Amino acid sequence: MKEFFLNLGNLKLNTPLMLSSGTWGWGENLSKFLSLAEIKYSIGALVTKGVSLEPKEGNPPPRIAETPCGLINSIGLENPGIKEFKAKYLPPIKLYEIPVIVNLFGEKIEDFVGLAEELKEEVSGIELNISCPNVEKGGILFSDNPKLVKDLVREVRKIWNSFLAVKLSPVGPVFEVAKSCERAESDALVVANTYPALTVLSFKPLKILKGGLSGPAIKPLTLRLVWELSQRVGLPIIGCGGIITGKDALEYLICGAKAVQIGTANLINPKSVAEIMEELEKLLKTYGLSY
Amino acid sequence: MKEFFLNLGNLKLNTPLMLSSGTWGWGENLSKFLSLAEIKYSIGALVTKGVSLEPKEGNPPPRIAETPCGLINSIGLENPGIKEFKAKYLPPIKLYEIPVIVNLFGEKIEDFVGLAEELKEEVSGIELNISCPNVEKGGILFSDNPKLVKDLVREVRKIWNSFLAVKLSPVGPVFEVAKSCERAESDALVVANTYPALTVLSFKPLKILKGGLSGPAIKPLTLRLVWELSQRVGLPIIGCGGIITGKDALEYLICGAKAVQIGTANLINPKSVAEIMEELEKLLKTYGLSY
Amino acid sequence: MFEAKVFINQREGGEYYLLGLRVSENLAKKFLPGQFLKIRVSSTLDPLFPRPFTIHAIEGSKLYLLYRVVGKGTQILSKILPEEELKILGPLGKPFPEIKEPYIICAGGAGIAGFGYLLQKTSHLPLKIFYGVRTKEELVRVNFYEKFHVSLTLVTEDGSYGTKGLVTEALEEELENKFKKYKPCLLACGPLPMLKSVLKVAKKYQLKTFLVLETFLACGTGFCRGCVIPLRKGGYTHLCIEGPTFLAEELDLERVFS
Amino acid sequence: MFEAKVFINQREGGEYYLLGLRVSENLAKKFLPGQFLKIRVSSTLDPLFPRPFTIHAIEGSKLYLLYRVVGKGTQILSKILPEEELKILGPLGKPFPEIKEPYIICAGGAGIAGFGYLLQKTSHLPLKIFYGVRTKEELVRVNFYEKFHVSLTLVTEDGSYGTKGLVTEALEEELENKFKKYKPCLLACGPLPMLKSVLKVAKKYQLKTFLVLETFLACGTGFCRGCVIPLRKGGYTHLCIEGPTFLAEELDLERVFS
Ligand SMILES: Cc1cc2nc3c(=O)[nH]c(=O)nc-3n(C[C@H](O)[C@H](O)[C@H](O)COP(=O)(O)OP(=O)(O)OC[C@H]3O[C@@H](n4cnc5c(N)ncnc54)[C@H](O)[C@@H]3O)c2cc1C
Ligand SMILES: Cc1cc2nc3c(=O)[nH]c(=O)nc-3n(C[C@H](O)[C@H](O)[C@H](O)COP(=O)(O)OP(=O)(O)OC[C@H]3O[C@@H](n4cnc5c(N)ncnc54)[C@H](O)[C@@H]3O)c2cc1C
Ligand SMILES: Cc1cc2nc3c(=O)[nH]c(=O)nc-3n(C[C@H](O)[C@H](O)[C@H](O)COP(=O)(O)O)c2cc1C
Ligand SMILES: Cc1cc2nc3c(=O)[nH]c(=O)nc-3n(C[C@H](O)[C@H](O)[C@H](O)COP(=O)(O)O)c2cc1C
Ligand code: FES
Ligand code: FES
Repeated sequence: MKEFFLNLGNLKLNTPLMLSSGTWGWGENLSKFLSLAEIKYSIGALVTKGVSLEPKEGNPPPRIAETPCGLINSIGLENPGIKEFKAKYLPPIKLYEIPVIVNLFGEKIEDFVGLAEELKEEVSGIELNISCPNVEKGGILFSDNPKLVKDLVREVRKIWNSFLAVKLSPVGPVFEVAKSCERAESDALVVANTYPALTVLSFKPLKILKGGLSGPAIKPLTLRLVWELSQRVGLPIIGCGGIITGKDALEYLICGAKAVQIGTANLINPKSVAEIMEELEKLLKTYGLSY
Repeated sequence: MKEFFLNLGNLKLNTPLMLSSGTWGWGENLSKFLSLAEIKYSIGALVTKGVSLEPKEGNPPPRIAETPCGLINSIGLENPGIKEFKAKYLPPIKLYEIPVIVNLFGEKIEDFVGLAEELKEEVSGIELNISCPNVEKGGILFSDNPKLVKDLVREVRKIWNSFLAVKLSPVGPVFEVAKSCERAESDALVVANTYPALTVLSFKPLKILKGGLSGPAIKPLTLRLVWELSQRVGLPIIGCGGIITGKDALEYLICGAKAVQIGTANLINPKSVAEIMEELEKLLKTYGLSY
Repeated sequence: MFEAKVFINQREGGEYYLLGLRVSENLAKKFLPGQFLKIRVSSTLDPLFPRPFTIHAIEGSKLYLLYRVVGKGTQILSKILPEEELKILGPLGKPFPEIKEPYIICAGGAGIAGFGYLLQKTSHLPLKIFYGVRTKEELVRVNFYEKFHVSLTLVTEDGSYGTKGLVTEALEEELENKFKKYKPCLLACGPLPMLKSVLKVAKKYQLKTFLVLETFLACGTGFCRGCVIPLRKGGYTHLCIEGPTFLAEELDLERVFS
Repeated sequence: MFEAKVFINQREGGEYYLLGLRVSENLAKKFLPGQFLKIRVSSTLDPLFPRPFTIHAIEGSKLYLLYRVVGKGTQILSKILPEEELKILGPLGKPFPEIKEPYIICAGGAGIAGFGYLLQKTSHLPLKIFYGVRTKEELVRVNFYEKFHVSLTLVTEDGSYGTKGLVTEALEEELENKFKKYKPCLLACGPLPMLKSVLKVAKKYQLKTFLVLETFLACGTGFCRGCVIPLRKGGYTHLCIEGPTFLAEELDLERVFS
């Protein structure tokens, strides 16, 4: 897709497809399943798994379960912490020569600012994961409080000049939060993260898994959000939810997204992004569409 | 399931299964697909399609579309209006000798009160559909405003002594709305209605369908809501979302629901409720469970 | 839903398949021409809804369906083998109306399916059948239709067999040449653009016309109210319980075809 | 993912099936004993995730899997016919560790699958294999295993064939009688309760033990971080990239079995 070229803030994308946070490990195995040519041809940007100031070992098992056309995950933001991330994980990811966006999460605003400080000059952009609890406000999710999100983005923006996206939670006061991001000069919105969900793993003894739902099941929900938000908010939207095929990606682009992220599809088939790109190009030709 | 006997307010159920609003037509064809014995054996209560003061012809086509493990509908609350409903549709439904709950919707609080007035002494209960816009408040959904819901339930409660349930929307300030219902002395919560969704029907020309998502895709989402609400709200919860099998029904009952409603399953197979009841009984036996 | 055992499921040509289901004789007897059944094509949750198909023919306790593979449901169906069991529900919908007048059938593609059973059952055969497809391979079950000794005009868009052109062009020519005075009724089933052309022809010659319509069905039983067809007098009718065959003049055709 | 053509998919006994897939010789050569592949069992979205299976045997370009039908994915798989194409991904995971010491294999049910390929490839055969199932019909591929001339003890819970009882009881008896001094290693694969018993036995005789574990996998490629196994030293390891075979003493066994 040689013609594609999108500016989002000062991020330049050569394809409209990104790999979403947490769905391609730490990149260690990416080139085991995709050739360098496939990576360059299909991936516009790589969004890393969520990184925090301190390392986190994540949740105990079980962490994942299949539901009808969906996946519930409760990984618990397992990550090596920003220091080790920069030293050990980031350098190989940068070797792909594709824009790298680091997904960040913290427990208070300063955490995010501290993380951004650490990444200055290092990467093409950051994506703020606001689906996490704020310990200073009694554990309320950032995403439940538009004011908190505005403060968060403002503070990070002060020290971060390159691409800054906020990854919205699909639940809570989504439209107000989106407006906050706009006012606080975020460059883009990622719509959206997973949906709070639960599945029963066993009846006796009762075992349940609470976590976030992703995959095809949520596509009609997130597509609706993208459609509504793109009509009410000035920021470019990056759609993310249940994209498995090129047709799914095109649906997002047609419903108002400027680019999309691929998540669960990478887990089903690590070559998904290359196949989606191929299908998308064919569809654009078939329908005589461009954007 | 002879032992089952549940009191919800002054509604008595002989089975924990209800047919949900809008998923069994107006009852005209029910006995074409289920024998009277099957109906009696499996259905605890019948919840009618939504009724308003005036007749509504509903939305133009297309009204429905399949999505991954789900259904989007935008029927537009097609109904004959309360007068004709009482005269023509209600009498045959009452012949099944099963509690009848009438699902009500209106554009302002008085509409609901008026509808309840019309049904006094006529039926076993009413279910208030609050996923509809309030014209007096500029079109905001009742379900987006906990105060409005409290006023609504209070006003209806004044003139309605028998079973009164509120059917929650799964989006918006769900917990606050649930609390409002509790304070205003609702007898139960139905958790929940469909999720706002969108699907692309054709790319060129662009045709989309906006509507409510139901079916297996939403089960993990509504199950989570039922779980959380049952721990925070004192009212009995009637679970509703994506129940296709007896196992699904049991999941809801185990996660805090006192009874459940079957919706989309009736559309897949009109005998679903009887099959679900059979499976549920078997599972209860297998696991040595009761409730 | 009932269990039915597949005894045949074979490709007839193009993307068209003939499916044979064995059911109880009692159930088979309940179906009238023009009615349909729905089939659960998979035991998993995707596709979620059973797919509707018109009865193509019945022999004793054997139901035949003729279907075209167009998407994932029909694709899965086409891979099912004899001896497998399928869940079906029917009869659903209203039979073809009783047409007292002489009438002509016009069918495009899979639209031909339901007329087989009509020919089997009716004592009032049509004057003629026009059956059009894109290309030769898609002309299926012709031997079966020929058995009824009704004049059958085969039309292919590419001229690879029979008359070249659109089935409605062949229909119009015939009407122009032979039926200007008789004014037969039309009974038409096929894709929307074809039905649109049928209506143009019908208007020109002022013919009473019945259309067999299709739309995505969720329930097929009247439960969901999803399958609405706009009426001329205002409001809607429901395809799955009042159709699929409608008298054209009762429909709000502009909205049906928009 | 790669396309692989099914050339055999037959029931071996009980709920056990043997699946044969033809792939390129190049691909076949990449697999080592103990590694697995994942198979997309359906082209639809339910089930959503490919299911993982250990390599049971390889002959040239032919891969063999031995699987038990336990849920919807394996049910669908069991209905696939020769000549159909399946999408597969592999090799995934780490091979069995190189065991230098004499060792005994203990397998329950489908846990036997992966040891076939081990026997085919290894130059260091196990001292013995204990293979247990519930009842006679579930003892599958015995002829195949017998070809390697390794002492094979067959155990059925109901005593319908071979030794009666649990496979770990047979193991313990053997150890008690013959291996008290030699202290062989154990390599065990089977359901959790069996592995638990294996560990009890291993503790009693102080044997170094390798466990082949299972858990639901979403990706199988290290992408999702879902398949964690608690470690004794704290933290987690990931079954799909660091396993499925682990040295028991490195695991936090209490949490693994909780
Ligand atoms: C009452 C009735 C009787 C029918 N009888 C027959 C029959 O005898 N033989 C036969 O071949 N088909 C018949 N059909 C059409 C058939 O039901 C559909 O082709 C089938 O449901 C498509 O399922 P799918 O999963 O393969 O396609 P999907 O994956 O659901 O859709 C694939 C493509 O086909 C289009 N499509 C889906 N359904 C329809 C439809 N009903 N009309 C037009 N386009 C559609 C979709 O928009 C999409 O582009 C009938 C339909 C109705 C309503
Ligand atoms: C690395 C690895 C290698 C494997 N190799 C083989 C093999 O060679 N042969 C073989 O028969 N099986 C093997 N399995 C197990 C096999 O993958 C599962 O049985 C299969 O995925 C179940 O899919 P399903 O859709 O049929 O069952 P589901 O419908 O997903 O589940 C049905 C039931 O089985 C249980 N279940 C599902 N997966 C597992 C699991 N992994 N362990 C225990 N219980 C489970 C579920 O909890 C549920 O109760 C392997 C698993 C792993 C992780
Ligand atoms: C296993 C897994 C791990 C994830 N980890 C993160 C994460 O660390 N940070 C984050 O913002 N989103 C995370 N997500 C959410 C995805 O990036 C994506 O937003 C979501 O899965 C919806 O897209 P999908 O339906 O294409 O998967 C994760 C999702 C999955 C399935
Ligand atoms: C076709 C259709 C029509 C519906 N009509 C109504 C309605 O009139 N009033 C209402 O409160 N809910 C209505 N619902 C919502 C259902 O009653 C139910 O809450 C929802 O579908 C979730 O349950 P399910 O997943 O089991 O279908 C309708 C749902 C469908 C699918
Ligand atoms: S398809 Fe549901 S009413 Fe016709
Ligand atoms: S299954 Fe995804 S990391 Fe192991």
